[in-house]
Amino acid sequence: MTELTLVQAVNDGLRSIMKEDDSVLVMGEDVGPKGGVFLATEKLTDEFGEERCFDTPLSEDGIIGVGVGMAMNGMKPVCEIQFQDFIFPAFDQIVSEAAKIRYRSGGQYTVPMVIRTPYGGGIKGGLYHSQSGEAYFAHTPGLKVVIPSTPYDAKGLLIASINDPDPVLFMEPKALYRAFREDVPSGIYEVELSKTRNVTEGGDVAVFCYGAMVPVCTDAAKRIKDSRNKDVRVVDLRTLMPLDEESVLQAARDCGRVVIVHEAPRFCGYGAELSALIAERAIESIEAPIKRVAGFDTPFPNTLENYYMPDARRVLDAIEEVLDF
Amino acid sequence: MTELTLVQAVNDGLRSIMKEDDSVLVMGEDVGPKGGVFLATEKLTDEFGEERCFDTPLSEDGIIGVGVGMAMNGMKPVCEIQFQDFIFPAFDQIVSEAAKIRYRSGGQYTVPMVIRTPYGGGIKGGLYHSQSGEAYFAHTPGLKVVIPSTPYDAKGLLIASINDPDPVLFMEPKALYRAFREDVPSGIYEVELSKTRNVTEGGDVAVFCYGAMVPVCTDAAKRIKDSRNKDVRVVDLRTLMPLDEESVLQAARDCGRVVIVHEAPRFCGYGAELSALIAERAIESIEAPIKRVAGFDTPFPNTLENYYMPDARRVLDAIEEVLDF
Amino acid sequence: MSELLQILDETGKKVGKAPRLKRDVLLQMYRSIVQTRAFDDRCMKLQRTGRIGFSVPNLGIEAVSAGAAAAMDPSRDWFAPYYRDFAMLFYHNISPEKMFDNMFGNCEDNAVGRQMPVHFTFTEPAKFFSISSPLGTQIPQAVGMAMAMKNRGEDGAVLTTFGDGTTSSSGFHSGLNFAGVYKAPIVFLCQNNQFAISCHSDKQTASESYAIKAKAYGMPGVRVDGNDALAVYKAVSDAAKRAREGKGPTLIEAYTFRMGGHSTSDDPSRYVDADLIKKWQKRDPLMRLRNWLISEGHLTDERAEEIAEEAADEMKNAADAAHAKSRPVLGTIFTDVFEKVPPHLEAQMESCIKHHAERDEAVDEKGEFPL
Amino acid sequence: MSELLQILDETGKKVGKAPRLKRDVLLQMYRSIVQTRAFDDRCMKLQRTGRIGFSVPNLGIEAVSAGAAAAMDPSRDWFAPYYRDFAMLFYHNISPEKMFDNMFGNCEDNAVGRQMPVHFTFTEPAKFFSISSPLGTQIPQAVGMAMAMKNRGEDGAVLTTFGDGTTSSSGFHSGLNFAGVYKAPIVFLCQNNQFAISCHSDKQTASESYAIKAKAYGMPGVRVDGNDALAVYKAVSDAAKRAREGKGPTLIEAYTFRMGGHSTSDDPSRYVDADLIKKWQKRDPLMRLRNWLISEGHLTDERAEEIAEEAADEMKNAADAAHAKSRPVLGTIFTDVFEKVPPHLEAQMESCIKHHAERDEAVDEKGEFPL
Ligand SMILES: Cc1ncc(C[n+]2csc(CCOP(=O)(O)OP(=O)(O)O)c2C)c(N)n1
Ligand SMILES: Cc1ncc(C[n+]2csc(CCOP(=O)(O)OP(=O)(O)O)c2C)c(N)n1
Ligand SMILES: [Mg+2]
Ligand SMILES: [Mg+2]
Repeated sequence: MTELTLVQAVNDGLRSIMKEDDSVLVMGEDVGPKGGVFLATEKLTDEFGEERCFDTPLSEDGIIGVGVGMAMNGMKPVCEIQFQDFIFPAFDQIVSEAAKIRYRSGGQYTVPMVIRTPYGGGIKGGLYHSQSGEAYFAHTPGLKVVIPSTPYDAKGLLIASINDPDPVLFMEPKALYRAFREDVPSGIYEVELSKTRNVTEGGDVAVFCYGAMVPVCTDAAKRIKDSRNKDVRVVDLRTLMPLDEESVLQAARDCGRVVIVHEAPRFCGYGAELSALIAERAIESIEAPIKRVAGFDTPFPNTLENYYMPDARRVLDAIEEVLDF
Repeated sequence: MTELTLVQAVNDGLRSIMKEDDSVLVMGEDVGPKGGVFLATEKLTDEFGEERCFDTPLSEDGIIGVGVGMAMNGMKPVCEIQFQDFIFPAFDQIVSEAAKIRYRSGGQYTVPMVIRTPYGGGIKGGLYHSQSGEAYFAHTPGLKVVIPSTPYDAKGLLIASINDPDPVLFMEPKALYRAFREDVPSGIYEVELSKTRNVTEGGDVAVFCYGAMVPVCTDAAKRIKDSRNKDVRVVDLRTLMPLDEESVLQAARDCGRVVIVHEAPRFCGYGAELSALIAERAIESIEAPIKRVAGFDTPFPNTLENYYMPDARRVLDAIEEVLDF
Repeated sequence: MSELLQILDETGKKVGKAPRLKRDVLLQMYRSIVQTRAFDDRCMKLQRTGRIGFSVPNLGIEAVSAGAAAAMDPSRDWFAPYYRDFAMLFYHNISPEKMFDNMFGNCEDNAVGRQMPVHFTFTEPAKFFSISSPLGTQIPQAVGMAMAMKNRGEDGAVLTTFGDGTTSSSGFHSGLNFAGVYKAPIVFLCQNNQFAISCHSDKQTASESYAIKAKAYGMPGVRVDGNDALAVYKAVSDAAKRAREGKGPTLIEAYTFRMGGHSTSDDPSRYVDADLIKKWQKRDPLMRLRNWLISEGHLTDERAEEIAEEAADEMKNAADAAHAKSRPVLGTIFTDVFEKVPPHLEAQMESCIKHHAERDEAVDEKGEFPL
Repeated sequence: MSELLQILDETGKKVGKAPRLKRDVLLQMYRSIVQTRAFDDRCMKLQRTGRIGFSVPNLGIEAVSAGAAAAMDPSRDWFAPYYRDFAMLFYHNISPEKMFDNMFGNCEDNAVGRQMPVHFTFTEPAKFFSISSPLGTQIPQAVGMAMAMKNRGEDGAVLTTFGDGTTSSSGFHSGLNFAGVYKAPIVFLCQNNQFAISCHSDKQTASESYAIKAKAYGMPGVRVDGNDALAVYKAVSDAAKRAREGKGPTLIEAYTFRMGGHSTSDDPSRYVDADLIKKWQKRDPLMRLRNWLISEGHLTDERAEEIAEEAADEMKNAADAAHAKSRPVLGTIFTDVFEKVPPHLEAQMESCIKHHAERDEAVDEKGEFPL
């Protein structure tokens, strides 16, 4: 056990699995000697050599395309996209290829790869260093989407993702990279994919969230407990696709009141799916409008980012609204 | 007035606006002498010359990137992507660039361009000639998304899109290209963007749909009228972003029962947003689960495509379910 | 750079140094071209009678695929071909019936009826990676396959192919660039058949050739007569040797001409000059190889006729057998999305099967594929 | 191809044929380099004291931007630059205060505080197209701008710039390919500063130079000493002339070296050899131009000092003025998404403004940008 930040836990996860499994390798822009712009891959080249952790040309299309080919031929590549905002040149390789190769080849070829990428706001990065694109990917059959919110989960989910036989997009909330430390076991362990985690227990309001919104929601839950003695069940989704639908529905049914929180724009965001799922399968238990607290339907601004991103106060308002309905 | 099919109406719309406005030009793969693989651009090169309608290299990234540049410098390009499935290499140019240039330049540079592309199933095209990617784009602030379902609308919405000062993704339901004919006025006319159209009037169930699902839903509405004398309001959304939210909410409130239909996969599909919108702002009027009838959460199959795509029977079942709830 | 490697001239006369090849190999090359023609014929008939939706004529380009195939070794090499490469599969003894299973998308199709026709996928008897419709995507993937071989110290190489139009794609650029940097053991073979559907090469690029694009990636570029199977063989086998020796990738441009339409639904008379077709008819890759094989004593007219008849019968039988098979079962819509079917897909599968068991309304209509 | 166009040697001695340029132009070139250094200095101070989040040092590369700027004519030409091009803006009299408005993202920033620092956008006094973070996207866009000029029969040209790393992007490939096919009036200027953040050019491409990549697109490729403003001027002005004459595009590689970190947050000592820095210190583009200007009688040491002091004052004043301005108002989050604010954004704007009027909890924190 060591106390690690989330980004250190990612680094430790990579190191642990690379020690165990020769077929795991890391590639991307600046992941080599520099160790990545956030240091998620620090010292991996030193430790495992250039064959196992290497810098690539500046081409996301190439990083993913080459990664897909390696994965089909016995390797388990972990490809880094420096910022999620820069994943779009690789969109075709991800949604048309990685996600569909098992299907279109009847399982003859498969793509056990992981795409790691930091996402979300919190670093004054403006339009292009702040985005949260999870909905684009969760809408793509064949792709798994995983987002950790704690150091422990980051390492365990990452290892589970690398060991998974299908392509996984692993989105890391950069706002939490160094936000806090937590005890993280050394060596290999997995946190099972497609299982939500209840951050707080409660039966008055269900709050669904993931990534950097988890501490924001937990804060709001604490405040409503203090102010009105209401118990909020904060549910950290952890895996967005395939979603643990039963746990989501259960929480919605247990509480009857629902708030959904994410940084990405509201319109056609991931929250829409959660809401629709509940409106389709648990509406009889719902006692208030299903509220979404999300980024606005605009590009991500720079100077005003703290006014754009959902904060505890906005979440609190939504919780009060559904309580008072 | 002439009776035209939907694809002929597109062709006529392009011809009409090109005659009026020198700055409109058409570019894409095979749009020149061949007239496009669906003949949507037939004879435009003959009539307006190579400067106004021209073939491009096989690069969607280039087609859109170059189109964006032309649009910023006084032209109104209409770029064709041969199949919507092949738009993904241009995803970065669309979502990072076309959609965000007005915002990031404070309006100094703008992108009045249209991207035309056939989408959806119905031609036994398998995984890569059948997809419906509207949700990817509707989630992207700064981009408009328009889908016609009739020849009249196709021409009028296309001209409105070309005249619009912002980038518009104009998705054409290829299953309807030659499905029926309709009177289409000659010359220039516009169908206003962001206005839904009620295909049938009714107060028992609201069915929301667009593109090739409109005749499918209309058929289902007719059958339920015949079998149970229930009146379905089939709402053709026509513009998916910016959505005419008030009309959607009104229809949901008036009917109290809602079915949403699209070809794209259900999970995080466009229907999720409609459902979430209603669950957030009209839930007090809703008397049954909000049902979605959609493509399955798998890639698009070839041989079994008719089992994958929603048909009138599946829509009918959903209507009955919400009626009987 | 615009120099064109040729071994057999248009009449089949040797004008360059012929590679030393066993008779078996030469005849297999020849047979794979003949099989391709028979396959094409059969597909055209099936499409005209509405039994399949689509095929891509290979007429005129077969020597590219046949010559290249012969240069690779399926016991250690991988193939990442594109759709206009039938002879490559025949050369390596892919079963024609399995190919027709894909053309019909039936229950024995390796692609489980999920892909359009001509989107083959095989692992046996050779690794032919699943063909994708989005063009150029296989190029960086093939580089990844090759890098995996190199990473494990294997001596295999990868052959990937693509059309002239596809050199404009992002995959071409990223794939060749990565291959250059990492010296991946790979051969890039561009089938320059002068058209991308209706777009002539002039509209594709202003570069003086496709082979010269190799310069941008620090690898050798070779231009070869694509209607000359021996020349293609020679270029690909030299390149494969370089790859195996750790010297890195090669780009080969095989200059040829697509004699038919882009596909069975395309009418090339709208955009291809009739004179051009006439000119290229004289360069027929089949006759050229045949003449030379006969002149070398490897083949007789009689044996050639027999091979053609065998191929015609083989394709007819294979097509009939494939046609007789049923379509894939409904459940196959939901499998292979992930290794395990997750709960949400289980639920969708169940309701789909139930729905159609109750009332089979979905009709199988003929697919009229537009391009 | 690996030939390097040079006019001034490392000491500022003329070794090639100097272009005939007015004294004004030469001094403006010089001044823009000096201004860039002063701007860099100011930004470093502001970043170290937490007043701005980020900047990109231009030290060492300024002659590329200054020489190129002088070759273009803002009354008819457009610029689609990238972020490491400050001298280009100074040369064309972009207001330093407006540039600092962007560095602070304040209410007078042309980008309305929406972009990160160094993402400039201007239409006056010259068309400097809005810089984008996703690399290479401006390349095909610049081709489109140029094609629009050609379409209307104008005699303008476009200059677009990008780093060596960006030659690997999809935009480089599609942009140059389209420009070749349509003979677009454009100049592609690659600033080869040998690094893409920490990745050395060796890892970027195996091609023998960046200029040679022009061959892949049928256009001339020119390699020029990027620390020699006159040489860059010459290459760009020849290329612009070609473009205006309808002869099509040119790719220019300006070979230079990034003396500082990738950005104010980057520590290059992790990956750049100290000897390399020493070697390139001797090739300083500022001293080289200065020595020559003095030897030609265009400049004196005293005047040079004055220019440096003027620039330092100018940047301090501009930064102070920009720093004093308030941030953009809340409503600017919602404008410029579309020309008109649609109802759903009206509603979001209203609730956002109401929320924060009631309780301003969102705090402006310092941005610690990691790269
Ligand atoms: C990314 C992408 N864009 C467009 C298409 C549509 N399309 C199918 S084949 C083709 C032409 C390909 O030309 P080329 O690469 O020269 O191969 P050829 O068909 O001539 O053998 C096009 C444009 C596609 N499949 N993928
Ligand atoms: C598509 C994309 N991928 C990655 C990045 C992150 N990034 C920012 S600058 C940079 C290096 C650029 O190198 P180069 O083009 O040589 O320009 P230089 O910074 O050296 O001037 C990278 C990788 C980005 N901005 N866009
Ligand atoms: Mg071709
Ligand atoms: Mg660089």
